[in-house]
Amino acid sequence: MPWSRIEQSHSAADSGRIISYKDAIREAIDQAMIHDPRVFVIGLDADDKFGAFGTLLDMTHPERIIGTPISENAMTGVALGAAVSGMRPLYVHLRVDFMLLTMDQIVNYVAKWRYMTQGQVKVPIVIRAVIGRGWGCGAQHSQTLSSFFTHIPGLKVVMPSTPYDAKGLLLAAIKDDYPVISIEHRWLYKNTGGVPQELYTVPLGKGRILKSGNSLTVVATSAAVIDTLNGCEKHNLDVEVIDPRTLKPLDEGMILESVAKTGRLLVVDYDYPSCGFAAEVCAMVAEKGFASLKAPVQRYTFPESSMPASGILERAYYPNPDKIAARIKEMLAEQPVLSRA
Amino acid sequence: MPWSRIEQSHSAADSGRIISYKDAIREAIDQAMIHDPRVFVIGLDADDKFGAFGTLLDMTHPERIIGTPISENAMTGVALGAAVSGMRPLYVHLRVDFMLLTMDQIVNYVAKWRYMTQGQVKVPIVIRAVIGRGWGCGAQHSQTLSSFFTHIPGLKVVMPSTPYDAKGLLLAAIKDDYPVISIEHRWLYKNTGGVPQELYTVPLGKGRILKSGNSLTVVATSAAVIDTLNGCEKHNLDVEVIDPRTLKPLDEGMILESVAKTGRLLVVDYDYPSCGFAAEVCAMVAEKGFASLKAPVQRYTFPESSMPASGILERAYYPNPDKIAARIKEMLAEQPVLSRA
Amino acid sequence: MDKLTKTTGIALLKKLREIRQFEERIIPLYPTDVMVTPVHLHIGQEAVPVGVCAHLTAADTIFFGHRTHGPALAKGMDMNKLMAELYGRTTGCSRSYGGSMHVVDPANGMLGSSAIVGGSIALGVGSALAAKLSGQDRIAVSYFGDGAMDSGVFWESINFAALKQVPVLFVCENNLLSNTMTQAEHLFAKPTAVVQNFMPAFSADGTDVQSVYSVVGEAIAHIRTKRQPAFVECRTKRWMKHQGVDRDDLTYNKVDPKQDDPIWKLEQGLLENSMITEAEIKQITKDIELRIDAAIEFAQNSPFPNAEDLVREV
Amino acid sequence: MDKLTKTTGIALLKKLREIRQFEERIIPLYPTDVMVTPVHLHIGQEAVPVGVCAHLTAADTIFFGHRTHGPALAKGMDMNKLMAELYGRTTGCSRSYGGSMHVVDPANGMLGSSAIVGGSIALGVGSALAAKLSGQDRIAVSYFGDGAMDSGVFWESINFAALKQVPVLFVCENNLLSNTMTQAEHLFAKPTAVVQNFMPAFSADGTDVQSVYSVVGEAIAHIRTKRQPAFVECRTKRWMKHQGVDRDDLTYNKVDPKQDDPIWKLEQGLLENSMITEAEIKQITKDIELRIDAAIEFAQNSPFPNAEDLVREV
Ligand SMILES: Cc1ncc(C[n+]2csc(CCOP(=O)(O)OP(=O)(O)O)c2C)c(N)n1
Ligand SMILES: Cc1ncc(C[n+]2csc(CCOP(=O)(O)OP(=O)(O)O)c2C)c(N)n1
Ligand SMILES: [Mg+2]
Ligand SMILES: [Mg+2]
Repeated sequence: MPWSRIEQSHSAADSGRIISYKDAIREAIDQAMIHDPRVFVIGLDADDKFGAFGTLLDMTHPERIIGTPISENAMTGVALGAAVSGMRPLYVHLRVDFMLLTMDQIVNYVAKWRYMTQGQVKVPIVIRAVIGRGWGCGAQHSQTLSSFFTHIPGLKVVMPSTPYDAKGLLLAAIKDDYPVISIEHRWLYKNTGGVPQELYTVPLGKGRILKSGNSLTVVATSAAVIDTLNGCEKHNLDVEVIDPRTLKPLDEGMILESVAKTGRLLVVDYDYPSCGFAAEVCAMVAEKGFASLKAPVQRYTFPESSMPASGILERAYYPNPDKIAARIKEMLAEQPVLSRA
Repeated sequence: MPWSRIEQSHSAADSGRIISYKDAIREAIDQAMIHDPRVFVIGLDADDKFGAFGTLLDMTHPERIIGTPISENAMTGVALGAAVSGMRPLYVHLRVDFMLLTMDQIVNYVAKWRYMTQGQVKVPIVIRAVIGRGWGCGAQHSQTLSSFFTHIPGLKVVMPSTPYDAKGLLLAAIKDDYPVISIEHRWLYKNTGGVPQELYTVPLGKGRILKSGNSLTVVATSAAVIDTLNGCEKHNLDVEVIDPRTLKPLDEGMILESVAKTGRLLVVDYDYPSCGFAAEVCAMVAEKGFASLKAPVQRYTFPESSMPASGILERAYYPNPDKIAARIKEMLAEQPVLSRA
Repeated sequence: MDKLTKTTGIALLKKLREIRQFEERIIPLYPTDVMVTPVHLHIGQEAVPVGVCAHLTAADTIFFGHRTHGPALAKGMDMNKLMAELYGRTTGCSRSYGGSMHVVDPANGMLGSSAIVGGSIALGVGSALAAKLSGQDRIAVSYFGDGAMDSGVFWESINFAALKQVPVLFVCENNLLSNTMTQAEHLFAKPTAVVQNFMPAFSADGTDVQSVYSVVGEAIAHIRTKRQPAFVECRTKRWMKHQGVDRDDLTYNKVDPKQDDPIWKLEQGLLENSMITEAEIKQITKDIELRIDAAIEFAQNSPFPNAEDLVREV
Repeated sequence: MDKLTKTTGIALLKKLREIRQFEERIIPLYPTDVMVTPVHLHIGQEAVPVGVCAHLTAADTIFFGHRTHGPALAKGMDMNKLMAELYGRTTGCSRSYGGSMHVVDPANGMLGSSAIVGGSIALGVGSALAAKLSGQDRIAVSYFGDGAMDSGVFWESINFAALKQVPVLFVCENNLLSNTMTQAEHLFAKPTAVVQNFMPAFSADGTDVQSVYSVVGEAIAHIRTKRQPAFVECRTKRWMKHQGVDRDDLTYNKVDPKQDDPIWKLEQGLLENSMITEAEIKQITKDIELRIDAAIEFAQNSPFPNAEDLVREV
């Protein structure tokens, strides 16, 4: 197993090498394919000159990058068939919305295969999907859907927010013998940060505290992490910001510990609200951290609506650093609920 | 509009006529098809001699029952195309698991069509799906998936637990100009109850208190409602049992009012736990009813696992009245959290 | 010109030019960011929507995908409404909630379009089923590209349409490209060879509106009289990039400025047969240009939506 | 018997009888509720899995659907493991977590089966792609019923297999029924007429193991040498109800006890050509019966799973 020697490094690198989120993903894929001949990439337009928003450009092993027809459902089955036959496929979707065509394969097949065969067959498959609004694309090209995958037993779900995590989580996902869904927000692609050159993994299931603080815990995912950090900096807020990085398995301990300190919880998740990941975190804390809560938990998500196309509405629809900061200030202004009837 | 004269009757009938859940559904469909020639039924095996577990037998208008090939995805598009062209399709799936093949049509199309056309096109489509375990069918034939639909803006979701609601909610769904997903647990089919002969609707978005009580609020869905009621009766528990009936739009007021009285909440939902409907209700109460809560909210759901086939494991997997009662007793035995640090 | 009357020929030319000129006006405007929505231009492919829609009444329904402008204008959408939609204004056909890929115009049989490739094929079949069930004599059209034929929903749709014998016309606007993939890379079989096992399958030259008009006429006559489905493949050429306003630079998609231009072809034919004069062509061109000016002005002067109206008709 | 040697003929007969007798023993046991899992019997259709699997090595992979017993036993699964799975015991092939529709046996190239019709077709293609990418010379088989051909995943799978030229054999075990629907009701086109546009498409008589054996032999030779896909349709007869242990009572599915019986046909041929004697047939039958006795005993004496092990290998 070529992967057993790859060490886990949990802290951000001090390598000093600064690259973009996009390049971090590209490097991870290239290194994984060099490192392990079983790794291959499959996806619509994966082999075209745009290289999946640049994440697949100039690969050392272009012969293992397989373009596909507009056949997302069967292609997911193809990836699964290859995975159970000993390969390590990395499926890429340029928009998560196309994954709705693959829900049968993902939920009925990929997620359940290991359980139904009781581990006799491993399912080392990674599915990457790009999310995020842009340029009036409208309701069908702007969804998140992370809660769908998080709902299903048998899937792991990661949403890296930094270049360091993008590389490390993707490598951890490729190394893993379970199916992993990786969701990448397009707005993060140009962000830069320290990324070690060598192969490393960020452990699945471990969150990260990106900012310490005492008055409130914000759990945020993906682009919401960056927006929250920016909002806190701009408005000088004393809050603790946690990026769970893996939505499932969730680092419940880290969140509960933080809420034990702050007594307040806001979850910022760029997704539909109902039955979303924000609901999951709020419910989990209200179950397991209830005694620490001093005030109502809150969610900051998309409104209960599809995404509109027109620019003005698009901007109104999306949270941003100022709006997040405003919400935090409102929460901090509220009196704590200290005793009950 | 033939439907405008159909009155809403909110309380269970005193008609004295007792029929089964299955017959209530059958009657609703038959009456809807007689009442409105735009109503038609479509689905795999809808026109076979088993008549969708008996719910489509001996219809007055068999010519409007359309059987289909194993083509669930396109068939959902066919139903949508008919709906936007002025018909009122009722799509039936004998297992909800097959709906995973239709997620693109449901989420990208059906749910968003009205929004994307800003109401210029109505989407009066109802999709029924049967859920529930039985006879070692295993992981692919035993899911619930209600949280998937509840997650998506633009869909309404109902889960009737009684024969009265089964008829009234289905008619309300058929009458409605928005898409409605109706999820029916197979174990309820033989249950009987009072059902008026005439056409009536149960309003979408209104819950029902099936049992009053003071010490704890149980919000339960579908078969879990009946199991909870049975558990409470057998174990003589003073709890309030709420059946939201509609998962979306949710009758938040009814739940919050009950929790304001009892101070405790248990959600019983036969579905995977993470990002499920139970999470949604818990999060909603921890947000909007926090001050009334005296103890941690709790969820009782499937374990974080697919459904196994073997009978022993199947039974261990499923909640039941005794297990629910035991969980309630545990919660009642806990000390309330009355004040905070 | 053996197949077209003068009236029809001129009507077709006006529609071809309307689409072409509408899109040519978008080209310089688009980089100024007045239209914040992706555009998939129809330039070069106009013969297909025009030749198809010439046979349709307003009651006939049509369902198409992301490449909307051609079929929308050909089926009768008001230019103002389409332009305003691109400009993100409330006077747009979808009040600007839909954007370029989601156009709607119920009065003209356009009940919505989709940006997810393939799925709308099934909607046309459903609309035809509705006609059958309710005894209407209209027909429905499923209009799609060659890339959409890759998708499973295409297969399921043609099978169901054939099994139930519903009055639907499947039109494959075959530009031999799915984004940057050539047809040989994305679809192994010849479209008509497969589809003829389900229904009559016709081929037309999609760079020639006469060909499309006459072949589709035959297919639709079959559908209207027999109440059965039919399929027409129209081979055509995409001049522009898949998306945006640049000319395509694909080496494998070389465009012949005459043989691949339906407008040049039709005008030549009409001129040669003395059905039109150069002056009349100029006048048509100018009239359309004025209508486009008006549409742009209409769009520019229309209100943007209110942010408070975000959650509306969900 | 012009196509079979004596050795092959007898080997095929043993497999046919193994499947038949295994399932015939299920019939009286099933109503006693010792097997709490749905069963889809293969009786009458045995020639197809047997004729196909006779050409496969243990390294060749096969992916099938809900009707598992035939291909599982034909591909080499130990009867004990299959019986124990039906009995819900931990010695079952899936430790009883999978049940009748989810059988697995990696050592014999069975990497899992699915109860959702259609999807496993794609898995075979993926397994063939894996062989191609990793330079293995094995092949993969996608094994499915006629109903599965309705599904979009079938279309997408044959197209991709053809585009990428992967070594996969598509086998349609065509019993002309999808549950209670006849093929005319569920699939409009002739299977081979469509598929021949993508790859060589063969037809075999699925009630005759000689026919299946020889046609599949030809198809697989093509795949192994050319490393290209191929398709075989095997028309056969379902004797039993879609599910459960009752004989079918469909008026449109009349079974001829001889012409529709692959075992009768093969035994006749072997006897006529003096390749076997009645006594030898009796002995084969008896040996299998003893093995089934042992399998039942094995299953009955195997432990049930522990409820505490519910969440395991999720
Ligand atoms: C299901 C799905 N997969 C991928 C895409 C991305 N995509 C948009 S248009 C397109 C090409 C479509 O080609 P074709 O159907 O031939 O239409 P054309 O653009 O040539 O008019 C692709 C791949 C999509 N919109 N939907
Ligand atoms: C996607 C899906 N739709 C419906 C079903 C229900 N179903 C189970 S088997 C079957 C018939 C399948 O027919 P075929 O593929 O010909 O296989 P056969 O049973 O004849 O062997 C159906 C409709 C299913 N399992 N999966
Ligand atoms: Mg194209
Ligand atoms: Mg069959």
